[in-house]
Amino acid sequence: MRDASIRICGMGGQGVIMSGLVLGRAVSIYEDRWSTMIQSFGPEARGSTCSAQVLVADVPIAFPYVRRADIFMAFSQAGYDRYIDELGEGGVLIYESDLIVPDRRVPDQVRRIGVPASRMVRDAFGTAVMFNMVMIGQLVAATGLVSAPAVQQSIVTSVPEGTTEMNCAAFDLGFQLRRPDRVPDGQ
Amino acid sequence: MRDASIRICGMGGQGVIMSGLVLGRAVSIYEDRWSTMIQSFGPEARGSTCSAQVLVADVPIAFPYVRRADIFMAFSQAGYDRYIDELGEGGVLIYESDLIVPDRRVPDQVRRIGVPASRMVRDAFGTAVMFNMVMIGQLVAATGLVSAPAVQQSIVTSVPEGTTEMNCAAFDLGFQLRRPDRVPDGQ
Amino acid sequence: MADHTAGGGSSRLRGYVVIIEERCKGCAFCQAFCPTGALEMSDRMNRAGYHLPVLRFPEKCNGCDLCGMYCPDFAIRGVRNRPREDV
Amino acid sequence: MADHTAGGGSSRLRGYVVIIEERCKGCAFCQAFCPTGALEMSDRMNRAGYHLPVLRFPEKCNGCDLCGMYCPDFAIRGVRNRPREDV
Amino acid sequence: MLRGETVLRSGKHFMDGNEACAEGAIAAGCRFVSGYPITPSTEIVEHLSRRFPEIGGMFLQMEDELSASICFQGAVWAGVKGMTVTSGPGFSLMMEHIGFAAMTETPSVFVNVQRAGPSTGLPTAPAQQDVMQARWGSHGDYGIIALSPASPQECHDLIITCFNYAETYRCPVLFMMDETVGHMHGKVTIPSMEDIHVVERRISTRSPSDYAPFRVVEGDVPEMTRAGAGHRIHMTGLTHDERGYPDMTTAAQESLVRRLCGKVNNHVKEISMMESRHVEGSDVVVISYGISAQIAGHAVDAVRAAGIRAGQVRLISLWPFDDEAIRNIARSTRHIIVLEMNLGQMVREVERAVRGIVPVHAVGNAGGRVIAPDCVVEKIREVLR
Amino acid sequence: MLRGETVLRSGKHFMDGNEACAEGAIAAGCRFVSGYPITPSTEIVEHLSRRFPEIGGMFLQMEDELSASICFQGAVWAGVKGMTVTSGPGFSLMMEHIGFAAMTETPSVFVNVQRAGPSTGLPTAPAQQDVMQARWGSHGDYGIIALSPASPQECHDLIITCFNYAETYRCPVLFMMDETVGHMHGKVTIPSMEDIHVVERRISTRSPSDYAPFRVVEGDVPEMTRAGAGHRIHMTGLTHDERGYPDMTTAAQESLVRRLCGKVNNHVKEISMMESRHVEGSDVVVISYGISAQIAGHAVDAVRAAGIRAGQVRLISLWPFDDEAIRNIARSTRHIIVLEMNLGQMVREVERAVRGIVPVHAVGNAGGRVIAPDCVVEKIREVLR
Amino acid sequence: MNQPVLLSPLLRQERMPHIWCPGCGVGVSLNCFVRAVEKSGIPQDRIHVVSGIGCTGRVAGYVNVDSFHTTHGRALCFATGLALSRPDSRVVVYSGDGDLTAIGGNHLIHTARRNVDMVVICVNNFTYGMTGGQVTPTTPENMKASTTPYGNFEYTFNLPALMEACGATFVSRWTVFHVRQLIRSLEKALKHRGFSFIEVLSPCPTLYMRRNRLGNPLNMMEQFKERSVIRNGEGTAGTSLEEGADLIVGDFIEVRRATFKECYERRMTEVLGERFVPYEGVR
Amino acid sequence: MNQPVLLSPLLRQERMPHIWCPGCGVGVSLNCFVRAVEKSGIPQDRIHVVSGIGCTGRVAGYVNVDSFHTTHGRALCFATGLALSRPDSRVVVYSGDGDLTAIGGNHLIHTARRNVDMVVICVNNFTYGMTGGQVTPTTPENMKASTTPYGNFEYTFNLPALMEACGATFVSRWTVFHVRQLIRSLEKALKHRGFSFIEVLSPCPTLYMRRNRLGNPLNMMEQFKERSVIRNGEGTAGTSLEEGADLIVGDFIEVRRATFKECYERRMTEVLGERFVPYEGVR
Ligand SMILES: Cc1ncc(C[n+]2csc(CCOP(=O)(O)OP(=O)(O)O)c2C)c(N)n1
Ligand SMILES: Cc1ncc(C[n+]2csc(CCOP(=O)(O)OP(=O)(O)O)c2C)c(N)n1
Ligand code: SF4
Ligand code: SF4
Ligand code: SF4
Ligand code: SF4
Ligand code: SF4
Ligand code: SF4
Ligand SMILES: [Mg+2]
Ligand SMILES: [Mg+2]
Repeated sequence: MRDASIRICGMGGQGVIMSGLVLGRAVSIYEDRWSTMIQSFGPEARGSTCSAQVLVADVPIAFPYVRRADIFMAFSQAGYDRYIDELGEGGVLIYESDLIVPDRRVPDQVRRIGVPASRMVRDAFGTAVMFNMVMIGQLVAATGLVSAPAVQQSIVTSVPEGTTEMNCAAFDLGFQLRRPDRVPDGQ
Repeated sequence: MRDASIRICGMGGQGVIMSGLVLGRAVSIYEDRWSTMIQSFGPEARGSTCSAQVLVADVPIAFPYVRRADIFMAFSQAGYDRYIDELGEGGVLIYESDLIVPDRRVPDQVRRIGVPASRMVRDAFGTAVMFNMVMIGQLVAATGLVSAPAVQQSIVTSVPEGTTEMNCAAFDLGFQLRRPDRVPDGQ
Repeated sequence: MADHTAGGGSSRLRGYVVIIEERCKGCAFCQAFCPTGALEMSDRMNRAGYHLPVLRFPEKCNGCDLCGMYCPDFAIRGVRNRPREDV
Repeated sequence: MADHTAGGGSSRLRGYVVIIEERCKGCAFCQAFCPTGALEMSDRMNRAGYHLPVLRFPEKCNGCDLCGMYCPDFAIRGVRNRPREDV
Repeated sequence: MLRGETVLRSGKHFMDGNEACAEGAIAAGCRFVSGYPITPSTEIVEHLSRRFPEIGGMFLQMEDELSASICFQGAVWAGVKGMTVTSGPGFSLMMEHIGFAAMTETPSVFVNVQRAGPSTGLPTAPAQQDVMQARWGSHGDYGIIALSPASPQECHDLIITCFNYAETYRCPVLFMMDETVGHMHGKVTIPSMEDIHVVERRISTRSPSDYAPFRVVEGDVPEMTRAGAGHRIHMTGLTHDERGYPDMTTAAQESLVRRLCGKVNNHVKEISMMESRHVEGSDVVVISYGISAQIAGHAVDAVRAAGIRAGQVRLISLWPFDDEAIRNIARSTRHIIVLEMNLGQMVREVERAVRGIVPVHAVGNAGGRVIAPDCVVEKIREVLR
Repeated sequence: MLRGETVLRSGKHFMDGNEACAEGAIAAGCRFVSGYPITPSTEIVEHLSRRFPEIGGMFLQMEDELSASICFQGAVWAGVKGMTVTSGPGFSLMMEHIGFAAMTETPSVFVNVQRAGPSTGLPTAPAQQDVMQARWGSHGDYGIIALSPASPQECHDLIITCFNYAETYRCPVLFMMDETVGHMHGKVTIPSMEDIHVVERRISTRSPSDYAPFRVVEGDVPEMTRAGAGHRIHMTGLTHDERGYPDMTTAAQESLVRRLCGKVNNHVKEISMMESRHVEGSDVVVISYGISAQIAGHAVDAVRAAGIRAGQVRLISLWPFDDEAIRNIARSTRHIIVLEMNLGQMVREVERAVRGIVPVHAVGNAGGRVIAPDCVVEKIREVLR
Repeated sequence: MNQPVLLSPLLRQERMPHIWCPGCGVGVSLNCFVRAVEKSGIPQDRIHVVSGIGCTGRVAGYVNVDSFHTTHGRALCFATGLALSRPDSRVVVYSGDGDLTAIGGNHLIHTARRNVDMVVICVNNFTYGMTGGQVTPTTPENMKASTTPYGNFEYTFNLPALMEACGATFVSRWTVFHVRQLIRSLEKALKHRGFSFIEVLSPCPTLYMRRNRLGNPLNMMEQFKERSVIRNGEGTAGTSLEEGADLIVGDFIEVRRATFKECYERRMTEVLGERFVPYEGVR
Repeated sequence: MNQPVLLSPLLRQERMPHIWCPGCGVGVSLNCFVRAVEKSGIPQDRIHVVSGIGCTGRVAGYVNVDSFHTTHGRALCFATGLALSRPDSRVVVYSGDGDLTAIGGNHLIHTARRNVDMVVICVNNFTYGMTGGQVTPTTPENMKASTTPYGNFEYTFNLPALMEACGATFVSRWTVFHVRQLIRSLEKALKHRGFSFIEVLSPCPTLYMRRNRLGNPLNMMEQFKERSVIRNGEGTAGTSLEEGADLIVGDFIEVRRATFKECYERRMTEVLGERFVPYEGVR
């Protein structure tokens, strides 16, 4: 998958925007293809769900909005609830499997990839903050949207100084993950 | 003369606007005809010449500006200088004869009526403030533009309380003045 | 609306608290400023994912409602068991 | 531009004034605040019709220039005749 | 608060447009004015500062135009009729609060006695340069009504209409005077109270549970309330639902903002006012407004006397703009001339409405003085040549 | 103050339009920004508050938009390039100072990242509702230039053009972004200094006796100076003569204000920028600008794929408006659709310019979200039905 | 009533939970305000709340009284028109430090000068909350904000002193730690005739505290507790909030002076006598 | 030079006579200002004057230095941008009481708070002169103005006290009777580093005095002379201009505190060290 519309959604503070940035920057700069990222601010200023729309293509992108998502990465149940209907048939759903329970709204032919990312980072690093990188790692591994080295470079230029190493490690954790909580397609 | 375009001009503080008000009000209210008065503010805010344009007619007035004055009442030399060219042939020039020296710019066939109004009020009342009323008195006497009773009523409703009597007396002084410093017409 | 009360009605206790769980945002002000140390932040979460306070030591609560005064979210209230002191 | 000076040059006198008559607006500040009473408001008017000050008592003027400091119109100035004191 | 005859100065007067405007506001029931001095509008508030204490009204001179343009809105929500008064630079400072009044549906009257701009310009000279600003000066889409008086009498009469429109449509109504009408004295007849049509504030009598301050029950204008009436309302400049609560959805935005624009723009026929004469079958029609319309009238009379078939249209309302009426005029003539004391503002609306049916010509200046009738006569002759 | 390469972040970036705008301003030589926080523009000044101390620039957070919109003008008269940044409500508060900049011919850039209004509206949502305000929001007649970027890259590139226009025409230049381009990340390539065309301030080298700050020597734009250059100039928002002294005559008003408008409006061809494709011989042309133009492009591609002869025009400059170019487009097609995120603003200009040659249709909304390409496709099909 | 405050009719219960972040002091201040209103005995329909724009400005949307959420900085102006026109109502302006002292600074000093009869509650969280944590005229020296990433370098206002210089007749400062005192102070202000100004220091954990690594909301509450010194009735000299110094709180000023309206009526009666018809707005 | 002041190169001689009325104090203040500038030794091209709108605001048009006549109330904002960008120039804001304290009040308190290095001369003639004599925040109680025909009923600002509360580092009040002191004070202010505020009480014979039947300009000068009490260096407590009281004049405050720019540079140097590139504007 080299062209895709991606929706990322979660709570404020979960690193939704950073995820979009890392992906978009990897594509735009480190693969010199094209990408856009639009973050939608919640209706109220404070503490609400937040989402990002990332488009990836080999040509410049005219219309920067997700109309039908090819990939939906959900970090929270509320985010899942809000955007699941946007996911297209045959798309990919990547979700935090400890926080979200996919239901019958998942369209046909969708690959469901559950990742217990928070648990994984807590086990590995003793903190929950890098869990978005685990999710991205698995997204990249599962879809081939962008190359892992490009993403790693992107992480280096995107995350705060001093956290690079851990973020990269978290990405690897996700990328290497062999057995995500995968549910057979089309169920 | 029942219809006329009148220009009144002098220094701030000489009662130019009050003169226009008294005339306009006399015509509009006490003769129930039509009149407009436009005061022009000097270009700078302070201490400059100030002028009024009064139009008088038997019908409503569409265009409230003097285009060619029928009557020009001048209170100061600067005012005279500024507006004398606007006076039409066959018009009437009424001027404070102690302050103004009419020159050759006065058009043909103009009646020139010089009134030593400041001197007159000083002699009569020991103050110079009502001198505009003397001028109006003579204007009314000389042109018949509006009836004297109408003007007197207008004075009563226009001037500050407590000064009515003196203003009326000054008007009378001007109205009764038999020998203004009149120069033969057309000279 | 009161999702959770503790100690209410029991005449042996001087006071109790009323909590509207869905409003709580887990700031712990109530617990921190309870003069008797009656409250504790629990592991229990509400739907929004915030940890809730509980009246861990009902016998300590005197119903002074300081917890209620500090709550930014109108989620908790202390009540005295002797009604005449109820404000 | 100095339309009018009085006492200038005469070494017997301690000071004199310079007046730019066309600027004067006849406020009389110069006269009122001259510490020696050297000035007087005259009947003479400038073109704008303002009464002008005159150095009525040249012998009183010490050129202190207080008149000049009070003049709102930059129309008058006091000058000392001893040049070393001239500011 | 005194009402009715006791406060009116019924009868004939010789007064200027500013004073007439102040008296008209009194007649309309306006009892609270917040303002900030600025030439050439100040006489209006000066007059009111004298009159109000005798009739139970209040004038408040605020610290600036920002405060002046919202202070009276507080009084309006208390149940009083209010307005503010300004000129060019002050009008520019009021733009945010015109939008606020539109969004909160506050019946509000803004008087702008236009002077020549831009910026400080010629503070004592007339212009008609703020008429596009009246329509577009605040950010966002919103609807306003703007009227333009051509004489002192009309300053009196039309400001009453402004207040009536404000009550009827719950929107900002802009009274676009100009320095000339403001400072021009003329005969002004103030009728007696029973001859003046005043739309009184209608305070909803619904019970609190049955009332929502932005719910439309009939037509497209909600019923008004006032502070202390028991409705316990909320209002906000944010996009809101019927109850006035913030509603940050595009659905709320669509329905609210479309209604705010629609309640004005869909009622052009009820709101719009114009006077026309000799239009049918004419060779040229001069469209104008405010003091310029007086000049246009003068010029049209002059050329008609010379046998030219000229007609005249005087816009009394400027906004909402009656496209259809203007297009009909275009269909009845061969040329349209728009006369205004600016470098081309309402003429653009006329051009737009006319859709090329006939040529549209502009006569204007940069403000500072009224245009001489000769210029108009000259233009009429030129276009017919 | 550092200049040139040392300050530029040349190379490829993935950044949003706000950041790109800030970087573009730096590239254009802007070193003084006064602002006041407001969503969704704040990131621009946040970025600059971080960047400026490292490159010899200064960001000043003022107490309000009134001060923000004139503080930088003081810096401009000191010889520095400056700008202010805001959104809707703040833009409304800046209107007086846009007029002041126009009157005093201060090279000045005002950035408005448009959000949905009126009033506080939807503070975090996009709109294109302030485009008429950009032209008409201040009182009086005056001229401005307004540009509208459609992508983060263009936020960077066009803000440089804004500064260049400001220097060239000595007038306010309004950069009309919208929340979507402001908050949208995309690839932004920052060229190296030698590939960026920057118009530097030209300070007159004339001797003080030979110089007047508002005298036109060549063309219609006077030579600029700066405080301390020895010219001992005066400037004022009042109507003034060439030396900048107040001149309260209508002659001065005519010549000054006509020049202020003319130096912009008479140079439409030099200033105006638009992109068009597939216009000649089309059945329908969609005219749009800013983020809406991206949508229009998407829709046009879609219908062309379905065999419909649709064309597209993207306005890059909004003001001055190029009537003639639009009229020519009308002559090359059968229908015009104007797409914008408002309830009909630039469409009025198009209507006016088109003079009824072809029907002009509007697609818009009340702001708050971009319009779906489907709506445009639908409209295209509808008008061709 | 069994559950005052929680289910107080003074709150728009249907809008709860509110939008403020966990541990945000605005909520605590509102809690105190509701209690003060209840204690004051002012009938619910005789109290009106006017806010500007900001996190604090959202208070107007949660109080179940006639409430007005106006424009940024201008709440006091709207409130002036409202208060003069509803003389039998109590008008409260409830807004943030940025709203009231930055963009609204002019109205603050003038409304205080006029001694317009109203209560102004200024929640000072040292930042612009709603727009993402920019510097305000009250941000302490060296503290970071989104527009002062290298730390604030401006001097701050001492708001009570500023208000005293303008003639405000009731001036206090409390923190949201001082809930009992704050309730009492607000109650006094509600009963005071004239212009009352209450500064309420308040944590903004999400922006101000996080950006400055000040820990969790409780940490700031503890700071408030430890650093504060109560000083009632002694004016505002020495009450500045400079770094390191004690945090002086208290009811600093409480004097009775004719209100704006009283001054107006007194003057008009003096000059016009019987001819004066007072402005009553709507009663 | 033989005729300083009268023919001073600091005046735009070709524009004389100026527009101010006979006996207007604005002219006296300008006279003193020109003398102070001459004494200060500041080169003519290193001094810039910024005015707002009003009779006093016209000063900018008469001083033969780079001069800027801005918008009503905003001179301080323009001056801030100018002063920061021309660090080697002295920027003077010269404007009226209405301009600086009514519409401009917010900028006054904030510019003082920031201690921006500039001199502010506020000619207080107790009225809006240019627009015909309306009431201002400094019009004394009971005095008439065109918008208070029955006498002013508002309290007034004590401007020096307000400035002190905001942190102004040089604060004086003089009248145009005190020409020598005013010249000295202005000279000091021109040499002071930081925000200086000088209130100059001044007669407006045409509007304020005439409307209140206060006689001719000299009468007010005599009032100034008789009622004034000089009090230097003792702060602003007790300096209010209330009816009947002494008219306290003097150089009330003179302290040195880091200016806005110094604060900025200090902070940036602390945090950024070598990476900091100071803003120099144009030198
Ligand atoms: C005219 C205008 N300028 C700017 C804004 C953006 N704005 C909204 S809230 C706010 C600051 C609020 O800060 P504060 O008053 O301290 O309230 P807080 O959020 O901290 O409670 C700003 C700048 C606006 N809405 N309107
Ligand atoms: C925005 C704006 N509002 C109002 C005015 C009108 N105006 C011009 S000068 C002035 C008052 C000047 O008073 P002050 O500052 O005291 O100066 P003075 O004339 O007394 O010296 C006013 C209100 C204006 N020009 N611009
Ligand atoms: S104070 Fe309130 S919000 Fe905070 S933890 Fe206790 S109940 Fe929850
Ligand atoms: S009511 Fe008082 S004692 Fe009981 S939990 Fe609350 S604070 Fe503690
Ligand atoms: S110089 Fe001094 S003494 Fe001479 S006239 Fe002037 S004030 Fe009087
Ligand atoms: S002080 Fe100046 S203006 Fe006044 S009278 Fe003397 S010279 Fe004339
Ligand atoms: S951002 Fe700060 S002030 Fe706003 S709600 Fe959150 S904690 Fe409170
Ligand atoms: S009106 Fe007053 S302030 Fe203005 S110039 Fe005349 S006297 Fe001076
Ligand atoms: Mg705040
Ligand atoms: Mg003044």
